[in-house]
Amino acid sequence: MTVRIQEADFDLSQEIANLRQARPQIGAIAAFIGLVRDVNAGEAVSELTLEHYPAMTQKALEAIVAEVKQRWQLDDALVIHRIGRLLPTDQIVLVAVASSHRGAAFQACEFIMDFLKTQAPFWKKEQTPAGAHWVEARDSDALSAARWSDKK
Amino acid sequence: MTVRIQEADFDLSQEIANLRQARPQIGAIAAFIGLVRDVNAGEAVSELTLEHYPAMTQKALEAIVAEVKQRWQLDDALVIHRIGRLLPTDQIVLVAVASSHRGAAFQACEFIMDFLKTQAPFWKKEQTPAGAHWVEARDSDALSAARWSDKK
Amino acid sequence: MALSVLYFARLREALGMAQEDIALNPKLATVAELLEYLRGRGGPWQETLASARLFRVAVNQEMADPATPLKDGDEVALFPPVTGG
Amino acid sequence: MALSVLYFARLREALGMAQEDIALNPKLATVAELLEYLRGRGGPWQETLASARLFRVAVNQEMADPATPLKDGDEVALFPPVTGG
Repeated sequence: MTVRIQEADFDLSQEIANLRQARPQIGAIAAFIGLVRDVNAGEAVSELTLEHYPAMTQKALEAIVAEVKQRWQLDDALVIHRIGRLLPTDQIVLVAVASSHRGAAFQACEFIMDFLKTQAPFWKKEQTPAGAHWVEARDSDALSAARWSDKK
Repeated sequence: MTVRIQEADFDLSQEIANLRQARPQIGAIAAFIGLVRDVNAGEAVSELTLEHYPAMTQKALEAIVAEVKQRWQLDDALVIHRIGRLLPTDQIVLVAVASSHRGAAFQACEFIMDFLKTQAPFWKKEQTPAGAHWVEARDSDALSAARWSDKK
Repeated sequence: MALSVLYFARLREALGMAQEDIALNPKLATVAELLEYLRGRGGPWQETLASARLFRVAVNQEMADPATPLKDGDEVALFPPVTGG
Repeated sequence: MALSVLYFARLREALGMAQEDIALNPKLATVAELLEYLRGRGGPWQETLASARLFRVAVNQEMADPATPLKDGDEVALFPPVTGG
């Protein structure tokens, strides 16, 4: 189980290859890639800055990964989240989950994203023609995370 | 929307880059990669051969992709399925869905896999120490596909 | 007035045949009637097509069911439940 | 006997401060009491911490709630609802 916070970009093929390495029993990988959009809430975005709470971020993400390991039978899971200054079309986050079963891989991947979006201390600041502003948290993210308390 | 049936391997980073090309509004990509396992139903697998029904395969996959386009708001979707002789750890299938919203991307990606597993005319033959045999379809795949008739 | 009938994977091997043309007649108007005719050949035909759980039918590259009508020039495919992905 | 209090993102900017040490006393035994003390500073403090919808609290890098107890050496962080991913 790997959690990495970094300024540098990542290569998808390389990261998935590392995740699979020496594990020929893996049959299914579900992955999510989050990207900087050039528009958000109707406004043009020219730049994004990702701030985080270094002492807590790694800990929070590791707790989420520990939770999915307990809920589903997984071979491995990977979370990479970038920080610092990013531009539209840049990669922000990669979550990848490897399992023998695709259902477990899909669910664990979506679970990690739902809790990353509500529990991991990252904050986005957008640069727009009207100036810089902090991105507002969305109620839909809280609702997505709340779904998991009803079902396994 | 792209559907490709091919013998050749594919590069994940390259395929996702193609999917995203010239679409800076994409915020979320959900992807699934299916791999040849070195063991299946307790038996060692040394080789896998994927047969298909050429006239129908493309048509069946395009119908599935058309269905997800109608159900969810997506920027694009990609399905690559390999045929012919494959070895353990080889990539078999890639499904990737791009959207502004991660919920739509995850659901559409899982929907495509569920219906690919039950509607697209591919058949796997495994080489094991006990000889070659055709892989049995699993009831769990039919159940996964049936879930989608209850909900949007 | 004929159907082109294709067999794939386990069915192709069990029946020893990948393709055949079957002349249409008024008793071969639906998928159910074609299956009845094929089972009538006995041996592996009867065995392989005994249970609907064992195979699927497509007509003109679309999934079909017993009631699907057949007409001249149709491509009918018989194959096991699919196992790709 | 002190807490280290950290402010992030919108809160750091609104409060004009990234970190401060606050001496502990018997009236600062929980997160709720610390928030009450900070709001008592008025101005941006009162405004920024007015509604629980506007911020989150972590104690020693774990999400906390108003009832979470505080003790000497704790690291308390106040920040807006998170927006990563």
